[in-house]
Amino acid sequence: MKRIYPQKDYCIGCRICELACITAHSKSKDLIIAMREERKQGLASCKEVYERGAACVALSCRHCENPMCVAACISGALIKDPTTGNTLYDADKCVGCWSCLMACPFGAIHRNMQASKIVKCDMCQERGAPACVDACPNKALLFEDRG
Amino acid sequence: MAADHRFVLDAEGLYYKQLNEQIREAVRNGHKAIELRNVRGQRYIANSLDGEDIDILVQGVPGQDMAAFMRGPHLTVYGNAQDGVGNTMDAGEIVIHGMVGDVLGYAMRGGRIFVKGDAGYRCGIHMKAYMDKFPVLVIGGKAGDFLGEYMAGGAIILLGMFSEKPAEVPITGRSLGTGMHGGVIYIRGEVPAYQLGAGLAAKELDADERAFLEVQIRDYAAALGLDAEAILDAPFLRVKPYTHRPYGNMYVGTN
Amino acid sequence: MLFKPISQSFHDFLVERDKERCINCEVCVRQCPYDVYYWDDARQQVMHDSSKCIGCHRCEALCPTACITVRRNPAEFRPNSLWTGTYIKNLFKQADTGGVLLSGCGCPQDKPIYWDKLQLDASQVTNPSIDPLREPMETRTFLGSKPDMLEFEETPDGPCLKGKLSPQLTLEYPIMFGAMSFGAINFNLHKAMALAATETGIYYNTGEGGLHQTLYKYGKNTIVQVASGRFGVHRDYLNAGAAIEIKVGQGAKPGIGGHLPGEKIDEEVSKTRMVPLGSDAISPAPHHDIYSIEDLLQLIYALKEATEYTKPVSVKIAAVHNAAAIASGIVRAGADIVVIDGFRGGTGAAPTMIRDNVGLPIELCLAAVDRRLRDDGIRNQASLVASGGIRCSADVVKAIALGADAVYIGSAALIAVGCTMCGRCYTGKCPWGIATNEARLKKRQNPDVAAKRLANLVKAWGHEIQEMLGGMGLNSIESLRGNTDKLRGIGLNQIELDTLGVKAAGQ
Amino acid sequence: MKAPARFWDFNKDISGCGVFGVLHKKRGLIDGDMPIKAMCTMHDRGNGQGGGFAAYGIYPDFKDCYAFHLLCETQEGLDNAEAVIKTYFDIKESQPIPTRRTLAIKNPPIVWRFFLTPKEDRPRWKDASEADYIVSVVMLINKDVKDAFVLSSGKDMGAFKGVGFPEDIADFFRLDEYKGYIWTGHNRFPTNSQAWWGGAHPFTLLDWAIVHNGEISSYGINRRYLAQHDYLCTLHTDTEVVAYLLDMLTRKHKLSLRMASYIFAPPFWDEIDRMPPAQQEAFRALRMVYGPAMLNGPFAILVTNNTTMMGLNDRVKLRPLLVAEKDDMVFMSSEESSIREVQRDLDRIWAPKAGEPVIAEVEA
Repeated sequence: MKRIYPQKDYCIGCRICELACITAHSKSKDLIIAMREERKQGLASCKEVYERGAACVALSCRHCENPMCVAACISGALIKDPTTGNTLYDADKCVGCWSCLMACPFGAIHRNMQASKIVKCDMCQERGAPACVDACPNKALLFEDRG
Repeated sequence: MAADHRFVLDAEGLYYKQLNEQIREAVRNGHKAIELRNVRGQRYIANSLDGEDIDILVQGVPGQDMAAFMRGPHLTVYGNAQDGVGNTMDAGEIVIHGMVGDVLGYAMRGGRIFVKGDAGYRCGIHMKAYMDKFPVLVIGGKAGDFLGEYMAGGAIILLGMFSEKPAEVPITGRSLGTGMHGGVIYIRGEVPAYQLGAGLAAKELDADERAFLEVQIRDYAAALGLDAEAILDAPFLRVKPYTHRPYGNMYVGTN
Repeated sequence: MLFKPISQSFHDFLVERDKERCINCEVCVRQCPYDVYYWDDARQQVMHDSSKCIGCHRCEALCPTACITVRRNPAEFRPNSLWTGTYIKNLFKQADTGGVLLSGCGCPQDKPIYWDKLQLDASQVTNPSIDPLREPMETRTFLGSKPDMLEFEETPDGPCLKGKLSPQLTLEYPIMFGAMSFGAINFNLHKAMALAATETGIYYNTGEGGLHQTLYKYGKNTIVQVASGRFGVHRDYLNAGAAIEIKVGQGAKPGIGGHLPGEKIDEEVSKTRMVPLGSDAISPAPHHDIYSIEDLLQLIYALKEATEYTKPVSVKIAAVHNAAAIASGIVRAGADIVVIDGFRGGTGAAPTMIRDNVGLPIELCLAAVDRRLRDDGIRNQASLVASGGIRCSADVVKAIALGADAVYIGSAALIAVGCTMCGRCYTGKCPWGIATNEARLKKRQNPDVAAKRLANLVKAWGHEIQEMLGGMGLNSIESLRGNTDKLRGIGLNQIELDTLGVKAAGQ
Repeated sequence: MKAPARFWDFNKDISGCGVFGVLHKKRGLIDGDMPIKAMCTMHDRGNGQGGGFAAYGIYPDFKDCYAFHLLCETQEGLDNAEAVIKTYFDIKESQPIPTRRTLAIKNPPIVWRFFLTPKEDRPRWKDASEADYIVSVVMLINKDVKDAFVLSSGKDMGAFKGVGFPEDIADFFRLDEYKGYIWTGHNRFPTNSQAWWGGAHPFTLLDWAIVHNGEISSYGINRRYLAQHDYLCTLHTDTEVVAYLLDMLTRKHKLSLRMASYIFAPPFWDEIDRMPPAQQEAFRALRMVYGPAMLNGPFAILVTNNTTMMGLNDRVKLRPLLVAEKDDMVFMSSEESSIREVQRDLDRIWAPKAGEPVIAEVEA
């Protein structure tokens, strides 16, 4: 299965991946509107760049083989797709209990406070390929099948 | 080492290419102790030669760039050597029972060179040290100008004792250690302040420096059959750069 | 401005931000190593200070909403063709600091560019142009010493060569990546050059900063350089590459040594150069074992001995007044390759006065050197490489027609990976992650991306060279080499034409 | 040799052409009529701006003398040339080349021939080989003697050429009266109009004669390379370089005609890369060392000397060349029709591959 792999040696910490993620998941699909308007309404990036000193890395949901978040989910909003292996999120079922947030060992789940829903990487299923990977100016995010 | 154990190569009439090929061939065939006889000007002896256990004895006058890029071998010259000895040398030991020409130990970054007599101009230029590599140059006589120019590491020890030069000639030429940004130069006795490169000053040795010096001098004396205590029986000064970035503030950026 | 010397008030660039489009995402803040942009807590928005801008355009390139434009500061001094703004500002800076003016990149001054005054020929009717897309078009080039004649034994299987040729470099294109030391530029780019050279069948030059251990495996496509500082030079290094280059001079700073500031000496650079962390790495102006041509011979043969005559030895000099005679001496001293670097060649740092006022245009010098070697009957004994301001494939073709066997490209290669010639390489804060070893900045060059871009560049130029060759009715590069009949000069005086060995257009 | 001043400043004549050659392997003598008829067939390949022939075996009575064919614009030119010749040679015979007045040839120059042997002491070029000595004198006349030009300088051979169609030139020189065992002919279509007698083909040096169809795009570097090896190109035509290159490669570098042909039209790198190691090494070296002598551009050339005729195409065959055999005769021509015109039934006729030399030799 194809997954997003960050290359921390080449992450330059620009956070353009976050902007791409927000745009891809916005209604307007317009970066400026997404940042100025939709963000106020709770739109958030599934992706986050973590930095310490010169080191930085862009993290998002890893779609783990045995996801802790799925185990912790109380409403059945998070499930593991048996064919693709992706960790799927159904916002309609989510009750905003934040259990998954606490369970995720990678801190890869974020909050939409306005809607009381979580924000989590869906690998841009609608878009075809992850926006963050396409946007990274330094090819520090690889989208590949490593088996 | 007894000469009868040595593999002997007669350099008489050989061009350097042949001689050096014969040396390499001998080393490839497992000879560790080699004696070169009738050497007169053949260049590049032991150039780039690798191996700590190789011991070469040179009878005669070796040519330019002896032991350039050498890594490991021990070389003894019973006589004088010419220019460029130990050029960019990496490791090993060279013992010269006479004097040497110019550009001794240029850009040397490891190993030791012991010269009994005088050294020419521009010796020890750009010597550098790194990690466990620490080149040492000991000159028993007097040195020419620009000793230790651009020096970036290692140690030069100048004794001024076994010189062919008249007594009134200073121990070193002008611009000693000019552009020095690393390493240390030890001088036996006095050095006139005007001979030092810009920004350098001669100071007395601290205990660690004295201990280091003594080790080197004892090895030097042993290698050349000299009396170490006699050498050490005099005050030494040392010259060190005040910064490893002497030209750090020289420029103003533009474009 | 408060707390600043006068000189900094006259800044070179103006940053303009389109408030309509700025989303305060802070990409610019994070990208600018010169702190032009900052997050203003009081105003809760991104702000900028144009006086710090060096004009690298990194912010402009990465701004996701394209709201930034960096312009030259229009506040100009009273027009004066003698006392231009550049001279006035430089004088202010020197009065402030007492410092020697320092610059990066090649000479930016308006001096003749002879490439632009040479036009190429093309076939029409009497001989056919050849279509390189469908017919063979050969750019393979060999660098090294060749004999004047050969002997063959003709057997039923075909000819067999009697004797052996001296070692040669084989290039699939007559282009190489010029010497840029590890330290001046960072490891990622050295790796990228190694990868790209391997992929395209050419060579890259280590420059005088040694060769990083992990790059030894690309030795087949590497030229190792030996310069006056002898950084990282030892027997393994000498044997690691396919050829050894003695750097005597550099076009951007003829007669001047090198100086890698301590800021750029990080752990890997320190290990590779074998010098302590953070200390300056100073290369003397001359090699202190070369004070005369016979000393050069001595070093050439010291290197040949060290590598047991298995590698060609190259000697690189700056294009200076007497280069033709010097080159002749270099060939007679046993060099297999002579490199001539013109005054437009790049540098990580050079005193501005030297960069802008010393040395000659490569075009004139190359023609003079080639002719001299031919007149002396020793042109076959060495290959000739030209460098210093080669910007495009047409420059390469013209260089070869003027007599070069191949060219080195430095600045062009760096521009291919992002460099915008802002010229602040010496600060160690290169915004494009090129001339820097800062951990945060050097990451900006992903070696895989950079290698791809460099290989693309070489291949694209290769195609263009083939197109131009085919247009001239030639299907092999050796028929172009030294063939000044394929060039015509426009707007050149007779002395320039004579020096280039080229007829005027229309003749 | 130091390159001549302003070595880049030359006018290279460019021309299209037709070529024909015939060789008798047993030195059987062929009437001049045959090459003349063959060239007539290819009349339209030329434009009357140049025609010429080379013939071998035409001077059996002076077999051991160098036959110098001279072309002089003025009597003074001939006198001056003769003075030079007298300095360096013993003259066995000196006579005008027999000509016929024809309407087509207007204002012909003076044509003269000398049969010569080098002076015993070889003045000026004492240490030179005999061949170098001859070449030096030829170069001297062509370069320094105004209005005089050496058309050919070999033994028992001669070149006849000038401005006109080949048949007119043949008529003028009365070639129908000569018999030879090798003949080549050339019909010329120069692109620029400054036709002059010396610029017609064949080009000769010693026994070598060359006729050429095409343009040598590498001329600029071939010429410079020759200058490096003491050959001065004086004739303002690209074909000249082939003659000098051949002389250099076969006589000075002692390479065979076949090796020389590989230098003129070498295999492509991809072909070399597929060869066995020994040949790879040989051809790599050949291209490395002799790259400046490679002939690049469209060409079909016929090269002859006293014993050999070689036909060679460029390596992508941009010009036509056919070879045919009949009994002891070998024909080479731009067009089959010209061969058929003089020999209806042939044992074999074929078009050689690009860059592959065809070498016909007189039996020993």
